[in-house]
Amino acid sequence: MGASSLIVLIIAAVAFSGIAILISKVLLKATTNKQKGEPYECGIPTKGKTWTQLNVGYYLFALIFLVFDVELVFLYPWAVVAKSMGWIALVEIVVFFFILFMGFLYAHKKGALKWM
Amino acid sequence: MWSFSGIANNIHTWLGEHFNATWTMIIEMVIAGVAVIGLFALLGLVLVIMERKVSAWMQIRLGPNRVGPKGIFQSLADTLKLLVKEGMTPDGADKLLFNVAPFIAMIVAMLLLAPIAFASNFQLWDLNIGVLYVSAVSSIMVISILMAGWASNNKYSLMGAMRSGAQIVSYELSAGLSVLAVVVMCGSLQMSEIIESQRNGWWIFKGHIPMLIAFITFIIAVTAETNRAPFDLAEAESELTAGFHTEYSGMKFALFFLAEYVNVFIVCAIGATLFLGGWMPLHIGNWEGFNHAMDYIPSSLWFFGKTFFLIFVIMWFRWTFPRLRIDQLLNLEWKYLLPISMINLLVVTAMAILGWHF
Amino acid sequence: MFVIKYIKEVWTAVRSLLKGMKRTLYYFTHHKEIITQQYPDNRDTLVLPERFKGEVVMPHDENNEHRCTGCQACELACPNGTIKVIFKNDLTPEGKKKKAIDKLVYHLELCTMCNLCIEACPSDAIKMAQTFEHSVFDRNQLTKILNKPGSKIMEGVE
Amino acid sequence: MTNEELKIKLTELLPEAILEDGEWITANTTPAAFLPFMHQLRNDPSLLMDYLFCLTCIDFKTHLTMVYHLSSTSFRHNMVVKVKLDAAKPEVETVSHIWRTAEFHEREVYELFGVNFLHHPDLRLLILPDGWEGKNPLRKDFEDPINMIKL
Amino acid sequence: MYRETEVIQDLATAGEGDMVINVGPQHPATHGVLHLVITLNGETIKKVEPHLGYIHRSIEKMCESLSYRQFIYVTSRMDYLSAHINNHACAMCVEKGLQVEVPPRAQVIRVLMDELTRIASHELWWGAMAMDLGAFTPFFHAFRERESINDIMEETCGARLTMNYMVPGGVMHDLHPNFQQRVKDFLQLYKRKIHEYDELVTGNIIFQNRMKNIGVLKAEDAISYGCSGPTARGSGVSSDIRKLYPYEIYNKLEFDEVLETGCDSFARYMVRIREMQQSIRIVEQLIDNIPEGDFQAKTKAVLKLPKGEFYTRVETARGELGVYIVSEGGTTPYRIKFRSPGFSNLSVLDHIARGSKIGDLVAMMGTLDLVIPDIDR
Repeated sequence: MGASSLIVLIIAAVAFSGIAILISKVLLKATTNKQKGEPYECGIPTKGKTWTQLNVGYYLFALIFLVFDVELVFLYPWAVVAKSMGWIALVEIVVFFFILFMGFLYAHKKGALKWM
Repeated sequence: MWSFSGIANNIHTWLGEHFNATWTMIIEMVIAGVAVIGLFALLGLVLVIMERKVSAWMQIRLGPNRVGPKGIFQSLADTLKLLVKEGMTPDGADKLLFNVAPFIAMIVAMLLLAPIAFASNFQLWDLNIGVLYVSAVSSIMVISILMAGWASNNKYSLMGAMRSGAQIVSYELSAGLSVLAVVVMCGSLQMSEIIESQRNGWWIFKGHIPMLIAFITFIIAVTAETNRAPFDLAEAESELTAGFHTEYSGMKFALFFLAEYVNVFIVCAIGATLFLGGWMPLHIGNWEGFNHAMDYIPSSLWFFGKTFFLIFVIMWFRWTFPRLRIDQLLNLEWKYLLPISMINLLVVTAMAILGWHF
Repeated sequence: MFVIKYIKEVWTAVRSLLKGMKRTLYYFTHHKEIITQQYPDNRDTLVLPERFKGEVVMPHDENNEHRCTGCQACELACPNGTIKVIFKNDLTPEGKKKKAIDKLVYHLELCTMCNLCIEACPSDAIKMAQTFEHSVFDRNQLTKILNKPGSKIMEGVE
Repeated sequence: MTNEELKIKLTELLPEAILEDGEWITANTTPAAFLPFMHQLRNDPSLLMDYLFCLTCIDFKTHLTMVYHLSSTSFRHNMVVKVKLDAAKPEVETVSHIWRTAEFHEREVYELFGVNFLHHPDLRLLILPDGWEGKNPLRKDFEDPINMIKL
Repeated sequence: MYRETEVIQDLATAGEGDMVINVGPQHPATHGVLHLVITLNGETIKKVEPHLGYIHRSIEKMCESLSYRQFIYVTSRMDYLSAHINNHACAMCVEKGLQVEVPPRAQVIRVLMDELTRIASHELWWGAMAMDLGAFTPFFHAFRERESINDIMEETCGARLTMNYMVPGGVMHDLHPNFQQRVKDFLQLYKRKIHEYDELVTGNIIFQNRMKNIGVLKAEDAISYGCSGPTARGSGVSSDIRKLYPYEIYNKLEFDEVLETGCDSFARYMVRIREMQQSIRIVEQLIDNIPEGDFQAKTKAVLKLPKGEFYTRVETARGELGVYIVSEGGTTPYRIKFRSPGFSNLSVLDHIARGSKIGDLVAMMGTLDLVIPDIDR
């Protein structure tokens, strides 16, 4: 069907979810009270703000991921032609991986891969 | 012989005879849309009952056995229950993001269906960068989880979302690298060509041990990417009660739940396509008789059989292993899976160039 | 050396995981090991041990006679005030007034099945029954009167 | 150390303590002499009472008595220390810096008996609901007409 | 009945980037209504503050109005997983006051029941702890063995959980005729299945990584915090009351006190696993050697303890249970104190949890084997 199938799929997904949520809205009469709207925290009202700065220890991962993901995108076209290009492709990728791996080792030595 | 592609062709020619081109296209689109919705719903129902039965048998109990014969309608009953539950939005939540998140999860799951070949010549869109498309679209999933966790205004949700962000992002790398191993071998990103390259044997057999390693890293990585145990840290029920979907209820929760199961199906389908030959029947060397017998089994059965086997493996993981801790989870990726799959890719490249495969 | 250690590490890890998977696969394929009972379906065959403490009952014989003298030993023995004995005055055949139990009220909702009342009873008038399905919609139904209407004390029980 | 030896040792340490015989030696002391005595029990090389396995209080209506059950993990001898407290204003020094377990146990005694532990690091309600006012539940004069059912 | 001011106080002490989060009372990992207020920095725990009292029934106060026969049954509801051992401790304390000699048959029956209870309790702990770590299957496997013990209990004692079998002077009924056979069947089942524990959980690499070097409790801390039972023995502190201060017939039995020196969660885990085997050993020694005779000593209908104080210590599945009765000579105790193992073991949680991840907290709570009614009493 080609690219138009993406439109079909998106419409289908939205329709499916929308109809399901609509049906459940129709099927019941919702009542509200104060307790019901509270966020769940094991039965104790939440104290303090949720949307605060918090230390996730994850931002460094995000940066390293970015480096690797860009590399991965580069690899896709390479992978398609690797077999036909022969040895030159292997040498190229070994050099590429070597540089990348050095960077990886550097990050590892710096402790960037430890969850803080 | 009965096949999906035959049915599709028949419909296409019948429509071509009776309507003009525009109407044909529109009707075909509607049919396709209804079909994927049906597939979606059916997959949800089947996978949920399958999960419950698998877990029950592994846990020496019977599992659902009251609704319908042997309990096969249990998940239908569950769906009905979820339909009549109130899908409420907490007062403090970011209402827009909170309500949009399940839609995004569903759209991502749905979009991933496009390049999957369900049977021979039966595919929504055989785009020439099929593999890249899958890895590109599947990373949108993390956005819906982050949105859901952030918008809930719940501390557990927020932590679950942050965890899953780090997790999905990391495991994408080794999943991508192990997929590349197949791409290197057959030199194409198109799903149909990858399947075609396995006509004389599946990659998992043709590629010797490096391909097996690639397959195992792929399975581990996609288990983590779909947030399944033992990598279900985003939900981690004993730590974060329900993680990112703590505040979701009713149908909105059901959509997340459904998206998770359909994602499992999709990644298993991709795995089956890349490593196990998709809809290709099992052929062994030059055993003519055996190969002919295998050809009689419809291609769709081959595809679903392989996919459901992989789904079973992922369920098997879930009901056997304890959950990893968040730093161990990332250690596993960065210290084990990523180096292994990188070196493995080099070995595979060398093998492909030397022609050391069947 | 580092590489060998690394590979060994990975191998032991994978082997330990495979062991667990082998065990779950065993149970997945061996349905004979399933131990769950189908409870409401097996009501007819379900036999509870004779000592099972379900609720306190007072056995009556065919003449609607029980063995309770109304000595209140059970009432005193009970830690929770589960049993209350209410008296009435009976007339003996000779025309004398005699104290006898009117009602032996038993609050099942308070009972902890400790068996102390049965141990305390000097005339074996009460015993534990093996019933366990006590759920009712109204809490008042859990307050039971153990002696049947019109019942009398058995001859010869003092 | 046997009870007899323990008795001799304890008279050395704290002559004014009244010792009682029994399964375990009981040393009765006063709130004033209490804390140094406990320090000695913990640190004296021949006693080394390092394991406080029970800490409680008894309400004798006229007075309160704190009871400390001590044991030594190296010598395996046990003893009991008792302190008599004033019922109107019960106060005693905390031992939570000597035995960490006392921190929780003292909080429990604080709310159930109303004993005030001086210098306790974190003397808050542990079991009773927030804002509990009124009497202390385990005192003999405690009455709760709603929740206590008299048989 | 949450304590609002206390949460606010925790919030006030929290620094920049910290998050105060409530775990419990309605949380899947706390196995009951334990309420922990945790201060987190990212995923790292800075402080754990237990808030108790959600199911405090003041059993000590209740016992003051019950007679010496009656109060024993209330104690089943403390640590309900070792209900038998609780009852045993109370019965022993009353016997100590009355100076009643328990007949040898009753002693053997009591010890047998105690050890079976201990196995059952550890089975449940094993399954529940694996479930805390995210593995669901072991829970059901543990219940298979536990169920057969419960069946034995049901047959002899008449109940599955709160047995109410111990009375001052002995036990309530004689053993059921099937008892010996059923116990032997159970022993066989247990031996056939024990290697599965190893395959499913103990040997699993994920599990070991989750447990090793997590929640380190040094020996001197364990003593100072008053830990007992497997929690202390995991730190190498000898604290088995059955060995140190033997009661009933424990000094005549052959068994080892299980000690591990790892001090971490895995050591505590291994102590319990090995302790189950020691309990099996005790049961094996006794099951064929139950002496004939009375199962209950003669006692008066109304028990009166002399004026004085009586303290008994027993080893429950969770550690040392002390029963402290102060008698004024009446028919009811003047004051009863239960020194529960869980209460002291819980107090160590803050100490061992600081600096570890939130996932580890769950593992630590699992290895401390907290039973909330035991803590709250």
